[in-house]
Amino acid sequence: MSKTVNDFSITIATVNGSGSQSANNILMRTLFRSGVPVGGKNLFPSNIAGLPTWFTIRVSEKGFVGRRPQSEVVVAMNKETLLQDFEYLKPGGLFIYNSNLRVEEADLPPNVNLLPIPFNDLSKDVSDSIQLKKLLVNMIYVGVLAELLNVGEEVMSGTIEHQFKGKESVYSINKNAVEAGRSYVRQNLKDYSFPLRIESKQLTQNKILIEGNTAAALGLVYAGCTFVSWYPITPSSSLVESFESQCHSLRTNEKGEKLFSVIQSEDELSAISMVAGAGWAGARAMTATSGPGVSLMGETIGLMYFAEIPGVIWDVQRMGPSTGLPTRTSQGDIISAVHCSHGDTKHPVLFPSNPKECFEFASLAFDLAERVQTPVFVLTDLDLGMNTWISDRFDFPDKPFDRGKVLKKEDLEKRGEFARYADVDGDGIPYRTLPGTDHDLAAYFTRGTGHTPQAKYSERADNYQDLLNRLDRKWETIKTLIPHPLAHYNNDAKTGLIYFGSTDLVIPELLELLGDDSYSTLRLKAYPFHREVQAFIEKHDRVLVIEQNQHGQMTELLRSDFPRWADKIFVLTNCDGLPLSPEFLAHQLKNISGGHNGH
Amino acid sequence: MSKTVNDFSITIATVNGSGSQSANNILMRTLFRSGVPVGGKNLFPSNIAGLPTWFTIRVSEKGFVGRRPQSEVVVAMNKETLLQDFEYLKPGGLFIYNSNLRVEEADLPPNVNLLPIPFNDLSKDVSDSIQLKKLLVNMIYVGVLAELLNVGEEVMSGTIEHQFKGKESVYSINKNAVEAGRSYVRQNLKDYSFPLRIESKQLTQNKILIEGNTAAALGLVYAGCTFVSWYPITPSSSLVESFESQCHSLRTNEKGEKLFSVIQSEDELSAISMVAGAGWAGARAMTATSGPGVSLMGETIGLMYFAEIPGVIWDVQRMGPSTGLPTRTSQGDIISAVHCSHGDTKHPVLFPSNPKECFEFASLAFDLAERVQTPVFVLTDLDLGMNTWISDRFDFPDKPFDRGKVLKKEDLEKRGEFARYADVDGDGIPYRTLPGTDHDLAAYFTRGTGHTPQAKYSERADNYQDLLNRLDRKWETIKTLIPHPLAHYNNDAKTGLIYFGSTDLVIPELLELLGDDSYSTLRLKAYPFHREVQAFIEKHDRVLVIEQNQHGQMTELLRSDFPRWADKIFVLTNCDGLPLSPEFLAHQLKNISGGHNGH
Amino acid sequence: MATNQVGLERKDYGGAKSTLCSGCGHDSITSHIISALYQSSVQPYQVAKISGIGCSSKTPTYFLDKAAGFNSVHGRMAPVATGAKMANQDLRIIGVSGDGDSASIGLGGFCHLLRRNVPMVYIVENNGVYGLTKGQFSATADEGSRRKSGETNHFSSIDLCSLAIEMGCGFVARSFSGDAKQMVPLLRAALEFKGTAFIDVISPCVTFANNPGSTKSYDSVKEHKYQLQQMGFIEPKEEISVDYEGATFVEMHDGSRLALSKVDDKNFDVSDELQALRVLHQARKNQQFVTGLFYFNKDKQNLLDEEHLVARPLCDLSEVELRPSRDSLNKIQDFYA
Amino acid sequence: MATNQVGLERKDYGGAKSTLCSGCGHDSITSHIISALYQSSVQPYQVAKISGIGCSSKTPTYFLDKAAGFNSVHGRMAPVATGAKMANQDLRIIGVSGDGDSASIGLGGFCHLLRRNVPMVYIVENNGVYGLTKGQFSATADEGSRRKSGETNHFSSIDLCSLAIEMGCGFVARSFSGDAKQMVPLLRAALEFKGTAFIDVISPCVTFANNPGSTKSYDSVKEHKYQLQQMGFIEPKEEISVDYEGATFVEMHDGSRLALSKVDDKNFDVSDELQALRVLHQARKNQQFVTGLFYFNKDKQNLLDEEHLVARPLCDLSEVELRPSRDSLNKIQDFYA
Ligand SMILES: Cc1ncc(C[n+]2csc(CCOP(=O)(O)OP(=O)(O)O)c2C)c(N)n1
Ligand SMILES: Cc1ncc(C[n+]2csc(CCOP(=O)(O)OP(=O)(O)O)c2C)c(N)n1
Ligand code: SF4
Ligand code: SF4
Ligand SMILES: [Mg+2]
Ligand SMILES: [Mg+2]
Repeated sequence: MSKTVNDFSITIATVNGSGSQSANNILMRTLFRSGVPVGGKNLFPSNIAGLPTWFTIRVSEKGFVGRRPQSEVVVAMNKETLLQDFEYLKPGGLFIYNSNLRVEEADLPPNVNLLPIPFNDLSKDVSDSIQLKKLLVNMIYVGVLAELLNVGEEVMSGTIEHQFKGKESVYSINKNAVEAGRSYVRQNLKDYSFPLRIESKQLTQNKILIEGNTAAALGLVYAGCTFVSWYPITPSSSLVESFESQCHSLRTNEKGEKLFSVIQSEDELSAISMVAGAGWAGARAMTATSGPGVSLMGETIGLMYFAEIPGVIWDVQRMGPSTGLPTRTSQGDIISAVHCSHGDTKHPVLFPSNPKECFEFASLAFDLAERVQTPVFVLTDLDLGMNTWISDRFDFPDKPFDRGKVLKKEDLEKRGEFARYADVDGDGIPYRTLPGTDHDLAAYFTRGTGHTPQAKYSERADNYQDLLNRLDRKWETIKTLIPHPLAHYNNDAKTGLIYFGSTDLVIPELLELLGDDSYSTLRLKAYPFHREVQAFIEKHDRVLVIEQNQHGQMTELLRSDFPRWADKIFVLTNCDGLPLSPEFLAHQLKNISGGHNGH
Repeated sequence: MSKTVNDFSITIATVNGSGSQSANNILMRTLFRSGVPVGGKNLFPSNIAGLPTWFTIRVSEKGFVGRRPQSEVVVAMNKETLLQDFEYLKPGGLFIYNSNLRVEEADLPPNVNLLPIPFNDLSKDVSDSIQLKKLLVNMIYVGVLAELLNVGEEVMSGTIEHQFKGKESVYSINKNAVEAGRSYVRQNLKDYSFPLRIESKQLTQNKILIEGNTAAALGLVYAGCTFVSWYPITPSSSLVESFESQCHSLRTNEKGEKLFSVIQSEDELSAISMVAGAGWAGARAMTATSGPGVSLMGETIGLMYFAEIPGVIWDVQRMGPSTGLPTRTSQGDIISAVHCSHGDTKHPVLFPSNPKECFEFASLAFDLAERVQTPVFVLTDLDLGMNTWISDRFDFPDKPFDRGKVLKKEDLEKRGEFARYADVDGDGIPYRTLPGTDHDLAAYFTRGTGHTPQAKYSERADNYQDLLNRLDRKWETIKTLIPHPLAHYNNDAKTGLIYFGSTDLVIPELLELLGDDSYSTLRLKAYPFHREVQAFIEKHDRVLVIEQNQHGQMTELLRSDFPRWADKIFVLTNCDGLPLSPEFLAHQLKNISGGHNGH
Repeated sequence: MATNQVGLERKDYGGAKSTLCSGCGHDSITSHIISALYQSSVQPYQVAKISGIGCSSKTPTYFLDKAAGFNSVHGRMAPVATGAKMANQDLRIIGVSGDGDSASIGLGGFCHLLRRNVPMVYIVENNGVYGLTKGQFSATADEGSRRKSGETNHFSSIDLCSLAIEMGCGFVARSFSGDAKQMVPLLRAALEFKGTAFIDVISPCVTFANNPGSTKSYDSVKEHKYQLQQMGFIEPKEEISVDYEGATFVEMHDGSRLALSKVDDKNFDVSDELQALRVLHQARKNQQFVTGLFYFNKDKQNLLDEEHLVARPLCDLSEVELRPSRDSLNKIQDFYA
Repeated sequence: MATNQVGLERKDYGGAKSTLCSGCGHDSITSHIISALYQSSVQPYQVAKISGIGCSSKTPTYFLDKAAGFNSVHGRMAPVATGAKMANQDLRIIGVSGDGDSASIGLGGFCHLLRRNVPMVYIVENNGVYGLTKGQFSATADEGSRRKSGETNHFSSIDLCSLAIEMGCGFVARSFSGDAKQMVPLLRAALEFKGTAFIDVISPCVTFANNPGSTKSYDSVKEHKYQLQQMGFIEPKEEISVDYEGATFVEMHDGSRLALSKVDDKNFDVSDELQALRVLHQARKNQQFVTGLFYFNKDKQNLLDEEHLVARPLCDLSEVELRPSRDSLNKIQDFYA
């Protein structure tokens, strides 16, 4: 039987809180360091410990690391789900299980390749502490897999060392556990023909393996974000927590003074209101949250829109409606973000598609927010935010911050006049001063009620209409400041695929699966839509929008913004909380091509 | 100079909190009782006392009582705005002002017909109390106008009596004030040719003069609403306050026990959450609010949607964004209502167009909410809610309440099984039991997280997808339960006008102003859109949607729900906080017909 | 098998299997609730279990699955419970919340529910952290308490009991998840109290707040425990047994009594709110963990008294009672004619 | 024309013309604020005025129009002020709110701001009603107080001062809009306090709550007034004059002092929070209207101490300080390679 080399996936079934997470990461990073592209999908429950978790590592020389519903190899460590775990196994695949879980071969499905391994017994030789043994069992299956896959010793131990930098004892005991697994294989499975093999390559140079939330946190550090107020919520918490820990090393001066402030607020209403206060006072301020938080922030976000206060809201989307599935992914907050708050509000929204863009869009979001003086949303999702993605290395941002139209004392001196809400430049964006500016012209009054260009209270119909019209002009200006979409035209393609966000991960594979050249593609990076989006739609007989939500929210926006072509805009949604599977999409697309129109 | 009879408007400029409000109402109701259709528009500031207020009474035999920007007669009682008040005067109109305000004729614009009247002096003869005189001045101008308009004595005093039922002294002093005004005219303006006259008619039989909020409050009483939780906000407060006072007489038993409960909550988050709790427990529960409140209710409304809990949210819209203009009208909360909350939520929304529908839609909203087990929005606005409208009398609702699919002990007995979220009937609507039901099958667990048809917690992708799909089936059922739109086809019309809500008031006049038959009309009564809406759009070369908001929110919904015809759906918006003016609309429409397409 | 006065066994008061971490204080509280309901022979169908969001708020799934339950949204247990009680005053409401749920996002609703004195049992399972989001400090974390991550809390903590007294609550107690002897009688009394009975239960989070330096760890709680009273519950017609020698008694609205045998503070008087505040403030200063019934006053009007509702639950009324006559509608409209 | 130490006249501290009802207590408070700012020679541009929504929250427009102002949304003054202060610690923040704004919709934010001890002056213009929405009861309406409409409040009222003490606030006072002599020195002291200085000012609503039966009417307030101390403000280097004979003094962080001449309670001690609570609770019971400085403690860490920020305001930092080196980014990425 010939081995599959560098193109397979392995699913490991454990319980959460058992330490398997770090073991899985070590295995994944080891494969990555062998020079082969990898990706990890962690399917975890919405509780803290003791419930089933499935971790899938995908390996692909082509860099196809989207989710695979089924794997060539499954490692079953959780008795509770042992039978369910077979759902994750490809026909003809190999099912490794912990034989110490006291399972009767007889109870397992017939004609499946089984490989029982007594993991608990193996852990005995590594430690006597029950606590430790529980943890080390995980490193033992890592060792077993490494040996079976024929992973090099040194890259493995290199990774372990890197993981436990400075913790010598932890390092060695983990190494021993891995060794125990390896030697078990050497002794007992000498001639065993394991179906998969890793061959080291050079395909991951200049790449990193990172979670979107970590990338976003770094982006915020380098974007000069100084104030964060947040209320914990999965899957956004790790974004703020890693921002804070990065800042402790990168943003603390020699005197130990902080050049940043992170305040855990009492709820999301206060979080966004602190951001409004800080943005008003001139700091680069942001909050991170998920759907339920956005639903609570509406009133203050409307105030920021209307009083023209910059701020960034980073929404790591999870599956709604309501509390929904807090540990599953979705793109379901698009309309809530775009139209957050009552009474004719609209907000720019950015859609990063990978860790590198998470890093870059942090700067982009603040430049945009301060340039146009409005709240800016960044929408990622649990898949991009919390799963581990392979990414190009980030470029150092040497472009200076764009702090927008802020008038300092000297400027006021020169100008001799200042009207907070006057459209001086005709782009709909007014000038502002910051509180504390030492000049008689500087002070103005900010409010969420009707006002004149001089920021005086007014209920006059004409003042109000002028104000709303200026905000519309500002919206047009925003369209010129947002990132261009990424279009790939395929000359004789009649159908265009539009997608955005984490969906990007599966597109190359999808196109290969579709086989023919009958598609052009366009990746949206922002709302409002850039005119290139219109051009793309115009150019094709029909356009399919791939969305990870139930009602095709982006499609709704496209249809209402491009009514002239709405009749050729169709939607293709997947909304079960799992990261997209390229096979599934390909299947759907073929259906649609065969008639069904997705209206 | 010939007099204009029964077709004019009068604007009275005063300061708020000065008692002019009740005086204006007495005058208006007197004209109404003379058998001529009238309408009142009160333009008041967002404060409590001392700021300018303009009240316009429009009289029209044809029943055209939409807002007129300018009036044939202006009565200026507020020195602060005396010059601004001329903006409200038609060219050639008559400007009556209080000559005791010490204004120099010279300061007033030239070639305007002026009629100075010493109102303060006149008040001296009616009372000595300074307090009282301040108030009575208002009744004096009422008397002056009544006499000039030639309004009958008895109908006038009848109205005053009706206003101050049971308060003999108040009645007589007010009557005297009116008389003072009248006699001044008889003595000093004997041969003065006043341009306007009232002739009594029989055109207001079976009509009433009422505010939409009062009508809604009555509707809720007769709809069996038993629980209201609210947080005060203009322009919705008077809705709940009149519900409560109506209930004190209509819903209190002989023992003085209440058959209703109104709780003023600490904020809107609690208001809607109490409604959720009460709806869950089986009461007909509602809250009333305005835009800012809706922005705060999003999270709980999403919970109600997903956990399938009935409730009614009555949003009396005011001008946004943010706090905006709290005392101005708007239709700006459409999208916030339809998509209230994150993660793919959708809610049915009703759009009453007049007081009668405010009354009727209260029952409709509860029947719908309990039938489909979901939160239902009713959207009115400040113009309909707080201004005084002429309306047909309300029919007594003898249809029994539709409490929806509620299983009682006996039902459970019969069925022998119960699964809270199972689609037994194929219409997407499950059955429910109420807490407290004395049967072992009754209890179930309600949550905003993923669940099985048996209401058990589940994170399984297939369970979740099934659940969302059932909610979509339910949405289709909703389309069959909402009220039909009101269509008037005009056979050879190429253009269709679509409108909704308070806009209805001006449509008859608008059509007359447009003069020709080139329009069909369709009045929307609800979202989602009934299939007749599609039929209407299909039938016309183009459709114009009249909206009182900035971005054409209904148009956005129409375009995304009817993509095939989106290219012929155009928007016509008016968004300055003032009730629609038919002239203005007619003007706009002609522009559009002349090319400009409103995209 | 032993059964209670309504013929049910203890297991009839159970619920789904817990998914909390093994050793979580919340699970002990769940079992005390089950004991109290069983011993008090509560009719399951009369109960409504309501919670917010959090590990603590998950627990209503783990007891009394014969009763309706509602796991609402984060911080909204209080208003949801208020609405449910007003819609059906016959429901016996057990509200379960967490310190994050009630002292952070739900603080406003918590305070205002107490002001209104909504008849229900209000339990906060208090561990000083946000368990379900992995252990961030909550507003009840004591000043100086340390997190597993090493971080120290410097903000003054919210003491839900003194706050409850401040808000006019008539039944204010604190207990410990590990103290069945105190909690069960306390819960049984709370179930008979016609007003809001608030119980703040310190409930260690073994995963995120059981570390040395955490003031809400099992060790710290045991070490600094200061107990006002040991308790016993006596049913309406039940004799007072000798073991209550020297105890004082407070009587619930149904005639049942809670026996308070003083322990560490011999002259503590549950009717004196200022003394209660003194004890609580001092305990906070001295980093003592004080348990007991702090304040009791059953004379305060509750929301139902205040509302003067008909005896029948609002949810049971039909158009017969709710829709006024045709005639009434005509009269009203004549006024607007 | 008289000018102060920064060369400004009193009128330089004025603002737009008030649009409140004539006689509204809020307008008097506005003028006391103007006096305090003028007398303390505050630099207008250093001040940030922040409020929520309500008649009271409108008042920042009516004073110091040389300072930045922010009339935010209902109930959010507290978090907005917190954010502004963290962004620019040099701002002297004056927060103005109402009883509805802070005790109802904003209660959570109010309590948590106090816990964090955000350096600012926090003024509640307290009339017991929602003025701007036409006079509904607020949560500070006293039990038994009557509305103009005749309705009586039966819910226990929230006493913002005892609540502030409960939340750990170090400067807690109550005054009356009509008492310039007490309010101006109080405000001047508050302006120098490095932490949250909370002042609850009873401010009659002449239009909706000045009726007989209203406990916050001018008459009722005068009638039931119980004054702890009369006050005087003494600048850092200023001599203590003889009129302060027998007074006690509390010192602010800048060395200025507030002189407290005891009036109705000779042995009241502002450093004893329990005594303060006793006084407040008794006053509430006896329907007395007590004014004065209830609690003072300047040793508590404030949010800025806690945060260990650089001296320069965060809003002034540029990429030079904020963007770590290219090298640092490489190092970090190596870790993820
Ligand atoms: C609106 C909203 N914000 C945030 C969250 C995330 N969240 C879930 S539980 C929780 C805190 C729970 O803490 P606590 O109430 O103390 O319960 P515990 O888990 O400690 O028992 C948070 C912040 C949420 N579910 N909803
Ligand atoms: C979210 C929201 N809900 C309700 C309102 C309506 N509203 C405006 S002011 C106010 C209450 C003001 O009361 P208070 O804070 O005591 O100020 P006062 O007018 O009494 O000085 C309310 C409920 C609003 N503006 N925003
Ligand atoms: S995380 Fe803490 S609170 Fe949550 S279940 Fe585990 S131990 Fe309990
Ligand atoms: S309504 Fe009351 S609070 Fe508002 S301005 Fe008038 S008097 Fe002042
Ligand atoms: Mg907790
Ligand atoms: Mg007030």
